[in-house]
Amino acid sequence: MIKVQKDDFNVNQEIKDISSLNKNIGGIGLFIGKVREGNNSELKSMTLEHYPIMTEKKLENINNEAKVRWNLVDSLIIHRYGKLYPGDQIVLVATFSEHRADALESCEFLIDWLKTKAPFWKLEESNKGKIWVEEKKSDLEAANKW
Amino acid sequence: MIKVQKDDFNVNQEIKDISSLNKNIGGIGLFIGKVREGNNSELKSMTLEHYPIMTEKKLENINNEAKVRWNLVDSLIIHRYGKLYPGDQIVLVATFSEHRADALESCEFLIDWLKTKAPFWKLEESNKGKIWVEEKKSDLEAANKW
Amino acid sequence: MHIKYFSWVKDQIGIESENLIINKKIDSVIDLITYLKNKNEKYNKAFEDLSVIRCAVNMEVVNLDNKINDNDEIAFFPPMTGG
Amino acid sequence: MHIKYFSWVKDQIGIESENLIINKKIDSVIDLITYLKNKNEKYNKAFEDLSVIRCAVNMEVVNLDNKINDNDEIAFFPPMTGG
Repeated sequence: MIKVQKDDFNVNQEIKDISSLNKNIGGIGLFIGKVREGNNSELKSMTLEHYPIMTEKKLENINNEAKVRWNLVDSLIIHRYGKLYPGDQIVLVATFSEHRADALESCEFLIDWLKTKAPFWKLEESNKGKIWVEEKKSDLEAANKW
Repeated sequence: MIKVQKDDFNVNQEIKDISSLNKNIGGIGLFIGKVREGNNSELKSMTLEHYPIMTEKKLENINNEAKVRWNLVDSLIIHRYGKLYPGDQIVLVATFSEHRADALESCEFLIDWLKTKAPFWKLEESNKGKIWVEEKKSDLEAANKW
Repeated sequence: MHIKYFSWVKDQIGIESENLIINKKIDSVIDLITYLKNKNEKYNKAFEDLSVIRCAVNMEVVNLDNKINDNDEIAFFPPMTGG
Repeated sequence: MHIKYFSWVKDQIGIESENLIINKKIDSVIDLITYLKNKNEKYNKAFEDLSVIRCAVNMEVVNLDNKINDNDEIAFFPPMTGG
Protein backbone atom coordinates (compact mmCIF):
# COMPACT_ATOMS: atom_id res chain seq x y z
CA MET A 1 0.00 0.00 0.00
CA ILE A 2 1.17 3.56 -0.57
CA LYS A 3 0.00 6.74 1.13
CA VAL A 4 0.96 10.30 0.21
CA GLN A 5 -0.33 12.55 2.94
CA LYS A 6 0.08 15.79 4.88
CA ASP A 7 -0.67 14.17 8.23
CA ASP A 8 1.73 12.42 10.55
CA PHE A 9 1.61 8.64 10.94
CA ASN A 10 1.74 6.24 13.87
CA VAL A 11 4.08 3.41 12.95
CA ASN A 12 2.58 1.04 15.53
CA GLN A 13 -0.91 1.49 14.10
CA GLU A 14 0.28 1.17 10.52
CA ILE A 15 2.09 -2.12 11.06
CA LYS A 16 -0.72 -3.49 13.20
CA ASP A 17 -3.23 -2.80 10.41
CA ILE A 18 -1.17 -4.91 8.01
CA SER A 19 0.06 -7.58 10.45
CA SER A 20 -3.44 -8.39 11.64
CA LEU A 21 -4.29 -9.58 8.13
CA ASN A 22 -1.56 -12.19 8.01
CA LYS A 23 -0.17 -14.35 10.80
CA ASN A 24 2.61 -15.66 8.58
CA ILE A 25 4.78 -12.55 8.91
CA GLY A 26 8.07 -13.39 10.62
CA GLY A 27 9.85 -10.09 10.18
CA ILE A 28 9.17 -6.43 9.47
CA GLY A 29 11.88 -4.18 8.11
CA LEU A 30 11.23 -0.50 8.72
CA PHE A 31 12.83 2.80 7.94
CA ILE A 32 11.61 6.14 9.23
CA GLY A 33 13.06 9.32 7.76
CA LYS A 34 12.92 12.39 9.99
CA VAL A 35 13.58 16.13 9.68
CA ARG A 36 17.04 16.71 11.15
CA GLU A 37 17.72 19.96 12.91
CA GLY A 38 21.43 20.05 12.00
CA ASN A 39 24.39 20.22 14.32
CA ASN A 40 23.94 23.88 15.14
CA SER A 41 20.13 23.87 15.29
CA GLU A 42 20.20 25.75 12.03
CA LEU A 43 17.11 24.27 10.40
CA LYS A 44 13.78 26.00 11.05
CA SER A 45 11.51 24.07 8.72
CA MET A 46 11.46 21.81 5.69
CA THR A 47 8.72 22.10 3.11
CA LEU A 48 8.15 19.11 0.88
CA GLU A 49 6.72 19.83 -2.54
CA HIS A 50 5.61 16.98 -4.75
CA TYR A 51 4.02 16.22 -8.12
CA PRO A 52 0.55 14.88 -7.28
CA ILE A 53 -0.63 11.76 -9.13
CA MET A 54 2.90 11.20 -10.50
CA THR A 55 4.04 10.65 -6.89
CA GLU A 56 1.35 8.07 -6.20
CA LYS A 57 2.02 6.40 -9.55
CA LYS A 58 5.78 6.16 -9.03
CA LEU A 59 5.46 4.96 -5.43
CA GLU A 60 2.98 2.33 -6.53
CA ASN A 61 5.39 1.17 -9.25
CA ILE A 62 8.39 0.86 -6.96
CA ASN A 63 6.35 -0.83 -4.26
CA ASN A 64 5.29 -3.43 -6.84
CA GLU A 65 8.89 -3.76 -8.02
CA ALA A 66 9.93 -4.64 -4.45
CA LYS A 67 7.26 -7.34 -4.35
CA VAL A 68 8.60 -8.82 -7.58
CA ARG A 69 12.23 -8.81 -6.46
CA TRP A 70 11.70 -10.10 -2.90
CA ASN A 71 9.43 -12.59 -1.24
CA LEU A 72 7.15 -10.16 0.61
CA VAL A 73 3.84 -10.70 2.33
CA ASP A 74 3.12 -6.98 2.07
CA SER A 75 4.82 -3.60 1.94
CA LEU A 76 3.91 -0.05 2.77
CA ILE A 77 5.27 3.38 1.87
CA ILE A 78 3.97 6.52 3.57
CA HIS A 79 5.44 9.81 2.34
CA ARG A 80 4.42 13.15 3.79
CA TYR A 81 4.37 16.52 2.05
CA GLY A 82 3.87 20.10 3.24
CA LYS A 83 5.67 22.09 5.93
CA LEU A 84 7.53 19.99 8.51
CA TYR A 85 9.71 20.86 11.48
CA PRO A 86 12.82 19.37 13.13
CA GLY A 87 11.94 16.01 14.69
CA ASP A 88 8.96 15.44 12.40
CA GLN A 89 8.59 12.17 10.55
CA ILE A 90 8.85 12.46 6.75
CA VAL A 91 8.66 8.96 5.40
CA LEU A 92 7.93 5.39 6.46
CA VAL A 93 8.96 2.30 4.56
CA ALA A 94 7.74 -1.00 5.99
CA THR A 95 8.28 -4.42 4.42
CA PHE A 96 6.69 -7.61 5.74
CA SER A 97 8.11 -11.04 5.01
CA GLU A 98 8.32 -14.60 6.31
CA HIS A 99 12.11 -14.45 6.64
CA ARG A 100 14.07 -11.41 7.68
CA ALA A 101 16.49 -11.06 4.73
CA ASP A 102 13.63 -10.23 2.35
CA ALA A 103 12.25 -7.54 4.66
CA LEU A 104 15.62 -5.94 5.42
CA GLU A 105 16.90 -5.84 1.84
CA SER A 106 13.68 -4.61 0.26
CA CYS A 107 13.35 -1.92 2.92
CA GLU A 108 16.80 -0.57 2.03
CA PHE A 109 15.99 -0.84 -1.68
CA LEU A 110 12.81 1.20 -1.27
CA ILE A 111 14.35 4.03 0.74
CA ASP A 112 17.37 4.20 -1.60
CA TRP A 113 15.02 4.42 -4.54
CA LEU A 114 12.79 7.08 -2.95
CA LYS A 115 15.74 9.42 -2.42
CA THR A 116 16.34 10.00 -6.13
CA LYS A 117 13.29 8.73 -8.02
CA ALA A 118 10.24 9.93 -6.11
CA PRO A 119 9.04 13.34 -7.34
CA PHE A 120 9.57 15.28 -4.12
CA TRP A 121 11.62 18.43 -3.58
CA LYS A 122 12.71 19.77 -0.21
CA LEU A 123 12.87 23.46 0.64
CA GLU A 124 14.92 24.06 3.77
CA GLU A 125 14.43 27.23 5.79
CA SER A 126 17.26 28.26 8.09
CA ASN A 127 18.90 31.42 9.38
CA LYS A 128 20.54 31.71 5.97
CA GLY A 129 17.18 31.82 4.18
CA LYS A 130 15.39 29.30 2.00
CA ILE A 131 17.35 26.78 -0.03
CA TRP A 132 16.15 23.90 -2.21
CA VAL A 133 18.00 20.74 -1.22
CA GLU A 134 20.32 19.47 -3.95
CA GLU A 135 20.66 15.88 -5.10
CA LYS A 136 23.42 14.02 -3.23
CA LYS A 137 25.99 11.96 -5.12
CA SER A 138 25.86 9.30 -2.36
CA ASP A 139 22.09 8.97 -2.88
CA LEU A 140 22.54 8.44 -6.62
CA GLU A 141 25.14 5.77 -5.96
CA ALA A 142 22.91 4.05 -3.40
CA ALA A 143 20.01 3.94 -5.87
CA ASN A 144 22.21 2.61 -8.67
CA LYS A 145 23.45 -0.36 -6.69
CA TRP A 146 20.06 -2.13 -6.96
CA MET B 1 19.22 0.91 25.70
CA ILE B 2 18.28 -2.72 26.10
CA LYS B 3 15.13 -4.25 27.58
CA VAL B 4 14.47 -7.93 28.28
CA GLN B 5 10.82 -8.26 29.16
CA LYS B 6 7.73 -10.45 29.19
CA ASP B 7 5.42 -7.65 28.10
CA ASP B 8 4.66 -6.53 24.58
CA PHE B 9 6.03 -3.22 23.27
CA ASN B 10 4.61 -0.32 21.29
CA VAL B 11 7.15 0.60 18.62
CA ASN B 12 5.73 4.12 18.19
CA GLN B 13 6.11 4.86 21.89
CA GLU B 14 9.59 3.37 22.05
CA ILE B 15 10.97 5.42 19.17
CA LYS B 16 9.23 8.58 20.38
CA ASP B 17 10.86 8.21 23.80
CA ILE B 18 14.30 8.20 22.18
CA SER B 19 13.64 10.65 19.33
CA SER B 20 12.33 13.31 21.65
CA LEU B 21 15.77 13.51 23.28
CA ASN B 22 17.58 14.36 20.06
CA LYS B 23 16.40 16.44 17.09
CA ASN B 24 19.45 15.48 15.05
CA ILE B 25 18.13 12.05 14.10
CA GLY B 26 17.64 11.80 10.33
CA GLY B 27 16.83 8.13 10.06
CA ILE B 28 15.65 5.20 12.14
CA GLY B 29 16.29 1.64 11.04
CA LEU B 30 13.96 -0.88 12.62
CA PHE B 31 13.40 -4.58 12.62
CA ILE B 32 10.52 -6.34 14.34
CA GLY B 33 10.59 -10.12 14.69
CA LYS B 34 7.23 -11.84 15.05
CA VAL B 35 5.90 -15.29 15.83
CA ARG B 36 5.00 -16.88 12.49
CA GLU B 37 2.08 -19.27 12.34
CA GLY B 38 3.54 -21.32 9.48
CA ASN B 39 1.98 -22.05 6.12
CA ASN B 40 -0.50 -24.58 7.47
CA SER B 41 -1.34 -22.78 10.71
CA GLU B 42 0.65 -25.49 12.47
CA LEU B 43 2.19 -23.36 15.24
CA LYS B 44 0.20 -23.03 18.45
CA SER B 45 2.69 -21.20 20.64
CA MET B 46 6.35 -20.34 21.01
CA THR B 47 7.95 -20.19 24.44
CA LEU B 48 11.16 -18.23 24.73
CA GLU B 49 13.53 -19.32 27.46
CA HIS B 50 16.56 -17.22 28.27
CA TYR B 51 19.54 -16.99 30.59
CA PRO B 52 18.78 -14.04 32.88
CA ILE B 53 21.60 -11.56 33.53
CA MET B 54 23.69 -13.15 30.76
CA THR B 55 21.04 -12.01 28.28
CA GLU B 56 21.14 -8.44 29.52
CA LYS B 57 24.93 -8.50 29.57
CA LYS B 58 25.28 -9.85 26.02
CA LEU B 59 22.65 -7.51 24.63
CA GLU B 60 24.35 -4.56 26.29
CA ASN B 61 27.69 -5.64 24.78
CA ILE B 62 26.40 -6.00 21.25
CA ASN B 63 24.48 -2.74 21.47
CA ASN B 64 27.71 -0.99 22.46
CA GLU B 65 29.54 -2.77 19.64
CA ALA B 66 27.04 -1.32 17.13
CA LYS B 67 27.71 2.17 18.51
CA VAL B 68 31.45 1.65 18.03
CA ARG B 69 31.12 0.37 14.47
CA TRP B 70 28.54 2.87 13.21
CA ASN B 71 27.81 6.52 13.73
CA LEU B 72 24.68 6.21 15.85
CA VAL B 73 22.82 8.75 17.93
CA ASP B 74 21.21 5.92 19.90
CA SER B 75 20.06 2.34 19.61
CA LEU B 76 17.55 0.08 21.29
CA ILE B 77 17.01 -3.65 21.59
CA ILE B 78 13.84 -5.06 23.17
CA HIS B 79 13.67 -8.84 23.45
CA ARG B 80 10.69 -10.63 24.93
CA TYR B 81 10.64 -13.98 26.73
CA GLY B 82 7.86 -16.28 27.94
CA LYS B 83 4.96 -17.84 26.05
CA LEU B 84 4.02 -16.10 22.82
CA TYR B 85 1.42 -16.81 20.13
CA PRO B 86 1.26 -16.45 16.32
CA GLY B 87 1.30 -12.77 15.40
CA ASP B 88 2.99 -11.71 18.64
CA GLN B 89 6.03 -9.46 18.53
CA ILE B 90 9.24 -11.11 19.77
CA VAL B 91 12.00 -8.59 19.25
CA LEU B 92 12.58 -4.96 18.30
CA VAL B 93 15.85 -3.54 17.04
CA ALA B 94 15.91 0.22 16.48
CA THR B 95 18.94 2.24 15.42
CA PHE B 96 18.96 6.04 15.26
CA SER B 97 21.44 7.98 13.12
CA GLU B 98 21.98 11.24 11.28
CA HIS B 99 22.34 9.49 7.92
CA ARG B 100 20.38 6.44 6.87
CA ALA B 101 23.22 4.06 5.95
CA ASP B 102 24.39 3.87 9.59
CA ALA B 103 20.90 3.07 10.84
CA LEU B 104 20.14 0.46 8.17
CA GLU B 105 23.44 -1.40 8.40
CA SER B 106 23.64 -1.49 12.19
CA CYS B 107 20.02 -2.65 12.42
CA GLU B 108 20.82 -5.63 10.17
CA PHE B 109 24.01 -6.30 12.15
CA LEU B 110 22.13 -6.38 15.45
CA ILE B 111 19.38 -8.74 14.34
CA ASP B 112 21.89 -11.04 12.60
CA TRP B 113 23.88 -11.12 15.81
CA LEU B 114 20.88 -11.77 18.06
CA LYS B 115 19.88 -14.85 16.08
CA THR B 116 22.95 -16.86 17.10
CA LYS B 117 24.61 -15.03 20.01
CA ALA B 118 21.83 -14.00 22.37
CA PRO B 119 21.10 -16.69 24.99
CA PHE B 120 17.51 -17.43 24.02
CA TRP B 121 15.97 -20.78 23.10
CA LYS B 122 12.64 -21.23 21.38
CA LEU B 123 10.23 -24.04 22.16
CA GLU B 124 7.60 -24.42 19.46
CA GLU B 125 4.33 -26.14 20.21
CA SER B 126 2.35 -27.50 17.27
CA ASN B 127 0.09 -30.43 16.46
CA LYS B 128 3.22 -32.53 16.35
CA GLY B 129 4.11 -31.71 19.94
CA LYS B 130 6.82 -29.53 21.45
CA ILE B 131 10.11 -29.04 19.62
CA TRP B 132 13.11 -26.88 20.50
CA VAL B 133 14.05 -24.78 17.46
CA GLU B 134 17.44 -25.71 15.99
CA GLU B 135 20.13 -23.31 14.92
CA LYS B 136 19.89 -22.40 11.23
CA LYS B 137 22.95 -22.53 8.99
CA SER B 138 21.76 -19.37 7.23
CA ASP B 139 21.66 -17.54 10.58
CA LEU B 140 25.23 -18.57 11.36
CA GLU B 141 26.37 -17.33 7.96
CA ALA B 142 24.54 -14.04 8.40
CA ALA B 143 26.19 -13.46 11.79
CA ASN B 144 29.64 -14.33 10.45
CA LYS B 145 29.54 -11.79 7.66
CA TRP B 146 29.95 -8.86 10.09
CA MET C 1 0.45 21.41 -24.20
CA HIS C 2 0.16 21.54 -20.42
CA ILE C 3 3.37 22.47 -18.67
CA LYS C 4 4.17 22.19 -14.95
CA TYR C 5 7.13 23.55 -13.01
CA PHE C 6 8.42 22.40 -9.63
CA SER C 7 10.93 23.48 -7.00
CA TRP C 8 13.34 26.28 -8.00
CA VAL C 9 12.35 25.96 -11.67
CA LYS C 10 8.87 27.06 -10.60
CA ASP C 11 10.33 29.80 -8.37
CA GLN C 12 12.46 31.23 -11.18
CA ILE C 13 9.77 31.12 -13.83
CA GLY C 14 7.24 32.42 -11.34
CA ILE C 15 4.32 30.16 -12.22
CA GLU C 16 3.29 26.61 -11.29
CA SER C 17 1.80 25.62 -14.61
CA GLU C 18 0.63 26.95 -17.94
CA ASN C 19 -1.20 25.85 -21.08
CA LEU C 20 0.69 26.66 -24.23
CA ILE C 21 -0.73 26.75 -27.69
CA ILE C 22 2.29 26.73 -29.91
CA ASN C 23 2.10 27.52 -33.60
CA LYS C 24 5.74 26.67 -34.21
CA LYS C 25 6.83 23.09 -34.83
CA ILE C 26 7.85 21.58 -31.46
CA ASP C 27 8.93 17.95 -31.81
CA SER C 28 10.95 17.28 -28.68
CA VAL C 29 11.49 18.40 -25.10
CA ILE C 30 14.60 20.29 -26.14
CA ASP C 31 12.60 22.13 -28.85
CA LEU C 32 10.17 23.20 -26.12
CA ILE C 33 12.97 24.40 -23.88
CA THR C 34 14.43 26.46 -26.73
CA TYR C 35 11.00 27.94 -27.38
CA LEU C 36 10.50 28.77 -23.67
CA LYS C 37 13.96 30.33 -23.30
CA ASN C 38 13.07 32.77 -26.08
CA LYS C 39 9.91 33.91 -24.26
CA ASN C 40 11.69 36.00 -21.64
CA GLU C 41 14.69 36.28 -19.32
CA LYS C 42 13.02 34.30 -16.46
CA TYR C 43 12.70 31.19 -18.61
CA ASN C 44 16.13 31.80 -20.09
CA LYS C 45 17.62 31.85 -16.58
CA ALA C 46 15.68 28.80 -15.33
CA PHE C 47 16.89 26.69 -18.25
CA GLU C 48 20.43 28.07 -18.27
CA ASP C 49 22.10 24.86 -16.99
CA LEU C 50 20.34 21.86 -18.51
CA SER C 51 22.46 19.43 -16.46
CA VAL C 52 20.23 20.20 -13.48
CA ILE C 53 16.94 20.09 -15.38
CA ARG C 54 14.82 16.95 -15.40
CA CYS C 55 11.70 16.45 -17.48
CA ALA C 56 8.67 14.20 -17.20
CA VAL C 57 6.28 13.63 -20.10
CA ASN C 58 2.93 12.32 -18.93
CA MET C 59 4.52 11.62 -15.55
CA GLU C 60 7.37 9.51 -16.87
CA VAL C 61 10.89 10.89 -16.61
CA VAL C 62 12.44 11.18 -20.07
CA ASN C 63 15.59 12.43 -21.75
CA LEU C 64 15.53 15.92 -23.20
CA ASP C 65 15.54 14.59 -26.77
CA ASN C 66 12.26 12.76 -26.11
CA LYS C 67 9.45 13.40 -28.63
CA ILE C 68 6.38 15.29 -27.41
CA ASN C 69 2.88 15.95 -28.67
CA ASP C 70 0.36 18.76 -28.29
CA ASN C 71 -1.75 16.91 -25.73
CA ASP C 72 1.13 15.86 -23.47
CA GLU C 73 1.62 16.99 -19.88
CA ILE C 74 5.22 18.16 -19.63
CA ALA C 75 6.90 18.85 -16.25
CA PHE C 76 10.24 20.50 -15.58
CA PHE C 77 12.06 20.19 -12.26
CA PRO C 78 15.49 19.78 -10.69
CA PRO C 79 16.72 16.33 -9.57
CA MET C 80 14.28 14.78 -7.11
CA THR C 81 15.05 14.65 -3.39
CA GLY C 82 12.50 12.36 -1.79
CA GLY C 83 12.71 10.09 1.21
CA MET D 1 30.46 -25.15 41.26
CA HIS D 2 27.07 -23.81 40.20
CA ILE D 3 25.71 -25.44 37.05
CA LYS D 4 22.75 -24.31 34.93
CA TYR D 5 21.00 -26.12 32.12
CA PHE D 6 18.81 -24.63 29.40
CA SER D 7 16.49 -25.77 26.61
CA TRP D 8 16.52 -29.52 25.82
CA VAL D 9 19.68 -30.04 27.89
CA LYS D 10 17.60 -28.99 30.90
CA ASP D 11 14.66 -31.15 29.75
CA GLN D 12 16.84 -34.25 29.37
CA ILE D 13 18.70 -33.84 32.65
CA GLY D 14 15.48 -32.90 34.38
CA ILE D 15 16.74 -30.00 36.49
CA GLU D 16 17.38 -26.30 35.86
CA SER D 17 20.45 -25.94 38.02
CA GLU D 18 22.51 -27.63 40.70
CA ASN D 19 25.41 -26.98 43.04
CA LEU D 20 28.14 -29.56 42.82
CA ILE D 21 30.85 -30.15 45.34
CA ILE D 22 33.36 -32.25 43.51
CA ASN D 23 36.15 -34.10 45.24
CA LYS D 24 37.74 -35.24 42.02
CA LYS D 25 40.11 -33.02 40.08
CA ILE D 26 38.07 -31.09 37.48
CA ASP D 27 40.22 -28.72 35.46
CA SER D 28 38.20 -28.02 32.34
CA VAL D 29 34.67 -27.99 30.97
CA ILE D 30 35.27 -31.31 29.26
CA ASP D 31 36.40 -32.81 32.59
CA LEU D 32 33.12 -31.66 34.09
CA ILE D 33 31.12 -33.16 31.23
CA THR D 34 32.92 -36.49 31.69
CA TYR D 35 32.16 -36.35 35.40
CA LEU D 36 28.48 -35.58 34.78
CA LYS D 37 28.09 -38.31 32.15
CA ASN D 38 29.20 -40.83 34.74
CA LYS D 39 26.53 -39.71 37.21
CA ASN D 40 23.61 -41.35 35.41
CA GLU D 41 22.01 -42.16 32.08
CA LYS D 42 20.14 -38.80 31.82
CA TYR D 43 23.38 -36.85 31.84
CA ASN D 44 25.00 -39.41 29.55
CA LYS D 45 22.20 -38.93 27.03
CA ALA D 46 22.17 -35.14 27.26
CA PHE D 47 25.89 -34.93 26.57
CA GLU D 48 25.90 -37.67 23.92
CA ASP D 49 26.58 -35.37 20.95
CA LEU D 50 28.95 -32.61 22.04
CA SER D 51 28.70 -30.89 18.64
CA VAL D 52 25.34 -29.47 19.76
CA ILE D 53 26.43 -28.54 23.28
CA ARG D 54 27.50 -25.00 24.07
CA CYS D 55 28.97 -23.87 27.37
CA ALA D 56 29.21 -20.53 29.16
CA VAL D 57 31.54 -19.96 32.08
CA ASN D 58 30.51 -16.98 34.16
CA MET D 59 28.19 -15.96 31.32
CA GLU D 60 30.83 -15.97 28.59
CA VAL D 61 30.62 -18.61 25.89
CA VAL D 62 33.79 -20.73 25.90
CA ASN D 63 35.26 -23.78 24.18
CA LEU D 64 34.90 -27.13 25.94
CA ASP D 65 38.61 -27.23 26.75
CA ASN D 66 38.28 -24.03 28.76
CA LYS D 67 39.65 -24.12 32.33
CA ILE D 68 37.15 -23.87 35.19
CA ASN D 69 37.31 -23.24 38.92
CA ASP D 70 35.23 -24.29 41.91
CA ASN D 71 33.46 -20.94 42.22
CA ASP D 72 32.50 -20.61 38.55
CA GLU D 73 28.97 -20.53 37.20
CA ILE D 74 28.85 -23.04 34.35
CA ALA D 75 25.94 -23.24 31.93
CA PHE D 76 25.19 -25.91 29.31
CA PHE D 77 22.78 -25.36 26.46
CA PRO D 78 22.24 -26.05 22.74
CA PRO D 79 23.09 -23.39 20.11
CA MET D 80 21.21 -20.18 20.83
CA THR D 81 18.18 -19.16 18.78
CA GLY D 82 17.40 -15.56 19.64
CA GLY D 83 15.86 -12.77 17.62
